[in-house]
Amino acid sequence: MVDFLQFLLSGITRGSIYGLVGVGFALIFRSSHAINFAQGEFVMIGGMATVFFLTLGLPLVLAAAGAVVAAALIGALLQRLAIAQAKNASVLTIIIITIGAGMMLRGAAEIVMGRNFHSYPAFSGELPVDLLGAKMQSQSLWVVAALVLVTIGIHFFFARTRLGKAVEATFSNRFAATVIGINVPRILIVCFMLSAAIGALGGVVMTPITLTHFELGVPLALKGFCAAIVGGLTSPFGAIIGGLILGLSEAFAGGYISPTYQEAVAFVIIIAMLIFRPQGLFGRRAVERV
Amino acid sequence: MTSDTPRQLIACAVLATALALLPIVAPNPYYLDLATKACLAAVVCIGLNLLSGYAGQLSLGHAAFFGVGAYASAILCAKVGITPVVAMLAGCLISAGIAYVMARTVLRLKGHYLAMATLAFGVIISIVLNREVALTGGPDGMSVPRFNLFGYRTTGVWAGYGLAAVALVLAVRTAIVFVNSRVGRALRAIGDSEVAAEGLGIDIARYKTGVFVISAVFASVAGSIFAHADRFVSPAEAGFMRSVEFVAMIVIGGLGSVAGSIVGATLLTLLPQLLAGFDHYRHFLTGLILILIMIFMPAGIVPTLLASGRALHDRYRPFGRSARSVTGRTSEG
Amino acid sequence: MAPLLDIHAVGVSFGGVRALDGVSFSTEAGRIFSIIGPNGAGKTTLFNVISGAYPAQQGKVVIAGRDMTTAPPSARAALGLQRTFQNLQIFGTMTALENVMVGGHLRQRTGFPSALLGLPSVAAESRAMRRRATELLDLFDLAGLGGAVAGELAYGQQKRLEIARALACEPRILLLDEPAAGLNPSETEDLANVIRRLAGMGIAVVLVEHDMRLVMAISDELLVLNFGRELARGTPAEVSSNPAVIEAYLGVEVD
Amino acid sequence: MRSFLKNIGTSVLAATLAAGGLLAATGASAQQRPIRIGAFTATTGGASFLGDPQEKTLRLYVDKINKAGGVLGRKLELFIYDSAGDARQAVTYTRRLIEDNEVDIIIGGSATGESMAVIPIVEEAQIPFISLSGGNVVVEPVRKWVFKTPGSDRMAVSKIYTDMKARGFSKAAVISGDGGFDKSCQKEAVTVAKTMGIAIVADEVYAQADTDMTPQFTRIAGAKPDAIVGCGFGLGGVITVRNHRQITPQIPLYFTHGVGSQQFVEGARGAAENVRITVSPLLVAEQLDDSDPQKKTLLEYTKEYQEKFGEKPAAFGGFSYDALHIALAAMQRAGGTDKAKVRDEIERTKNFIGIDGIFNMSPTDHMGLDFNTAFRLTEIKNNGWHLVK
Repeated sequence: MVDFLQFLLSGITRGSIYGLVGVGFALIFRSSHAINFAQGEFVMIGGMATVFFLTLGLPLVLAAAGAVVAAALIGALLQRLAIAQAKNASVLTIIIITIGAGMMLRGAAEIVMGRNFHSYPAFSGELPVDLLGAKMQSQSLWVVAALVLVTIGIHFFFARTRLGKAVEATFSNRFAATVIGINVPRILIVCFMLSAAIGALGGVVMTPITLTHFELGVPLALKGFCAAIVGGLTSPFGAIIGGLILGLSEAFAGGYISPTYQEAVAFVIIIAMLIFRPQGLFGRRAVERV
Repeated sequence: MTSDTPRQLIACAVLATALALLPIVAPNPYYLDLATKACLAAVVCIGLNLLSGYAGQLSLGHAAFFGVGAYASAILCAKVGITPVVAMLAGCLISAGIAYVMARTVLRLKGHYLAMATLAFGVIISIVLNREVALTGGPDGMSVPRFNLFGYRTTGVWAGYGLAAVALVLAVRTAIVFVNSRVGRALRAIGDSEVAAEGLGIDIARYKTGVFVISAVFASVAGSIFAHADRFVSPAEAGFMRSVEFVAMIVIGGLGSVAGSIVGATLLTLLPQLLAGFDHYRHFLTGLILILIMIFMPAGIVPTLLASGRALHDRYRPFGRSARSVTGRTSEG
Repeated sequence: MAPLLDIHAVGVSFGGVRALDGVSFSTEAGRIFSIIGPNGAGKTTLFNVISGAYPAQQGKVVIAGRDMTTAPPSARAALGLQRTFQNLQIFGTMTALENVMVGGHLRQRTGFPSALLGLPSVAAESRAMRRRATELLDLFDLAGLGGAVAGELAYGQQKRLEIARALACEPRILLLDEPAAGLNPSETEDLANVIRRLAGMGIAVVLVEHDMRLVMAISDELLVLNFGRELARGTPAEVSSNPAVIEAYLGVEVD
Repeated sequence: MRSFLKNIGTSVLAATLAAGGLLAATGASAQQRPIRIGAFTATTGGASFLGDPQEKTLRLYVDKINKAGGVLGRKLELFIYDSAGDARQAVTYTRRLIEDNEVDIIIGGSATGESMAVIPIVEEAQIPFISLSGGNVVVEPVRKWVFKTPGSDRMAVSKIYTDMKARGFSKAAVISGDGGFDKSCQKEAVTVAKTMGIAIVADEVYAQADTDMTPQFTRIAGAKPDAIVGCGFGLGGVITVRNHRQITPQIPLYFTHGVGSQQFVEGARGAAENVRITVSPLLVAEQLDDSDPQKKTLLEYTKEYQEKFGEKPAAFGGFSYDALHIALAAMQRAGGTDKAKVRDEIERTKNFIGIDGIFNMSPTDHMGLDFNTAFRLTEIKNNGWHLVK
């Protein structure tokens, strides 16, 4: 029973991390039908920039906020200076631009922060929290809290704000959105900023657990991308649920079956999903118009 | 790409001559090693380009087929003692079989499903190669015997280069003939408009499956040759990052262009060597170069250069051809 | 003998909206059959059901005596059914000639193995197809444009190219979706001649068209759709004198 | 094509020279050709925690030796490439070093796999190669041109089991990552246990990029071992000790030298307390007896590295220190850079006092470290390294 609880906690922690990484993929895919291969680097930047600001002597709250803002700005710059510059670019061209951007961000982190890993103390102390005999790092609660915050925030954004509704309209029909006066290029920038900021927020809260390193983004992005796929690729909520499903599956498969192939669990789930439910858990079936 | 087949076959002969002359002009075997790797990457890219550039499907796991070919050769030659050519064919069969099953499963669906399936499958293959230590040597990889043909043992970097060059010429020739055949035209039609292609009687799922299997076999052959050329294979060859690199090569060189595949493969094979002296700045510069190429040549290097060449040549045609979108919808009117 | 194309009581709904409801008709070789009706009446949906782009949820689609209700478009094409598209679906990155060559897909044989090996038969077949495609281009006033990238042709040329492509596999049934849209009167006149000639060759032409003058001039039979249902059917003369049609449609459309 | 390749060659060479800060050295043109040291390390990629300090150490000492006048009156010229731990790139760079840079010796291979990949090439080219990787397979069987400096995992694991038996433990659990470094250690941990009478009750693996190993530790807790052996490095090592502190703090944890750096202790943020680590004496240099022959070398290396890079050297940096100095000493004895002579002299290395231990090579032993000096058992106390005596 304690084991079960322990695996559950592990799964939730992992899942929340994957979810926080995955949301950004879904947001960008939703707005531009491109896979943003720099998403993992936004997460890395979140942790790295916090470390950087902390060494400048800023208090944690400011350092974290600074990191999120910095990432959002980088997201905007990526959209504006690179993606928007490639005129009439196909989706694949945009994907390669994001790959290039990911390398540049990795390279920038390598130049500024070196090749060592970095971390900072957990927000509420390093002592593990005891939960009915199972133990979790207190920082996991912060990760879960961030995920909840992002979920509520996204819901509010899409349901209540004009900007969110404009994003929705752009997703449904980019041409129609232009016709009714939505500034589509601005919407794309907003989506990149939003996914960069959410990724960075993930990075900020997970770094005390995962630590950070200039090459951390790549493996995280792969898992986050899987989370987004399981969630249907176009749905931010789907990505969050997808992340939790992956995290829990990994923890339970690793715990009860064998950790040897734990890493493969996410990908086996994707294949199973493609066979049985190809549109993802929350994806919409593409409607073909002739 | 017009269907001016003889002219393209002449280009093919020129390529073969250049590849044959390279060992004579190359200052030393290091350049042959690079040329070998560029040729093999180009073989993978030509196959991948048939899939992405012509049929409009994306694969994020093509390195896995390269890995299957490489390990099939490595394991069958080193542990079973099978002759390399047979091992290579076995690798092709395994790759083709996997590709066929995958395509049959997901290609009935429209959208990015092949990308997702290949991603998942590719990572699983690399994990298996990593974990099955007894068979594959695990993360440290395994050594591969020399290539031998009819009992004649080959030595050194020359042999690896020879095999790779022959494979590239064959791949180019095959791709050119293929693209300009009924099958190739059907695939390009699918890339442009699936609805219209289907209406003309083209069995889309069958054609996509066929081209996916072919592209897997191209990658597998390249992998087998690689195993003998380097005489060593490691799971990184099948990894996700390698798959992404192959996609980057064809997009940068030019989708739907055989020459683009070669240019992209060569460029991205040489780039790390060119930037090797820049130490900490290497990653940053590589990323910057990729972005700049994509901004200034969004259709890829070869199509962009061809288009500007044509624009100079023919003032009456103001627009170059734009890149195909990956889903292949070009809506007009 | 069974009719070449027999549509029997087909029905389709999109999310609760009846786009087609119990529509039936049949037509024969050499006849020009037109489907008219206001926007949203279900004309293009009917085309999509016939060509196989959507499955019919009710009813049957019988082509050349075979029930093809659930068959994919490629199987219907194999029985000699071809179509053009309202919003043009030419292969934009291929040349005009190649477009027509693809049109002859079903009349060629090369499969994957011989295409990969580059057997001499492959090139021979391509040459033969190129000759036929060139003839078709000539027939549609596209002579000399064979090497042009299809996406860069003028609109009217693209429309003609699409018909030429559809003819390349020698269809028995040809569905034309608003072929006159965007054409000027003299081009429309040429189009009328082309369609008459196609019928003369023994093709069953099925036409969806808004241009009433054209429809009335060339059709052997008309089907009027309204809200997904048959409103009237008959010769142009019968239909144009049908009070229901005049009230629902012609009264508004014809000047 | 030719001029194209030539351009590549020259531009790369120029970049390499500039980056190595070696253009200054070309002033002494009257002298003989510089001694060319070739190297490839995994400065990025999964094994970057091993390769980065190795690269820094090589640059540091090539510079330093050049300032002091070089070797045999000749300057050193360093050609160094980042293999990213990837066998394919290691092969290409090795060819480049041999054929294009025409180096006199090759040092490198942070990971066992990339070292194995280049062995056929160096054997064929007949050039001495000193590997920086831990796996025994690199020098077993002995190959004519291949040497290595790191102590082997077998020694490290034996040392751990000796201590465990002294503390009365008989059941061990192993936890390792899925990379080559971890795998090699894990294999030895399982094999050596049999001969030393230790029962392995759990053998858990995590993916190198994994962010959480609590399921593995939960399973280990269920197996009730007396102690846990960690085979990992870099981030995985830090997460391992942090999850150990979280789930099984009551079970003693041992680690091999993969975590032998001060960054590990800092990254663990307290979780490394009481962990016992077999590591080269580098991290406990001050605590060695003054009579210890290595003490002076260790303190010097620590000081010089820290002055240049602002951080304490990691244990792996010592591997390339040893490799470079063994190679240069051999060249000095050989009186030049004749490859066959240098190889013979490397094989004759006796009583070489290095960072990783005291080397005595022979035709049957191309590593030359002995069990007593190669690794020391240390324990983390108050975020510092303490020699267990």
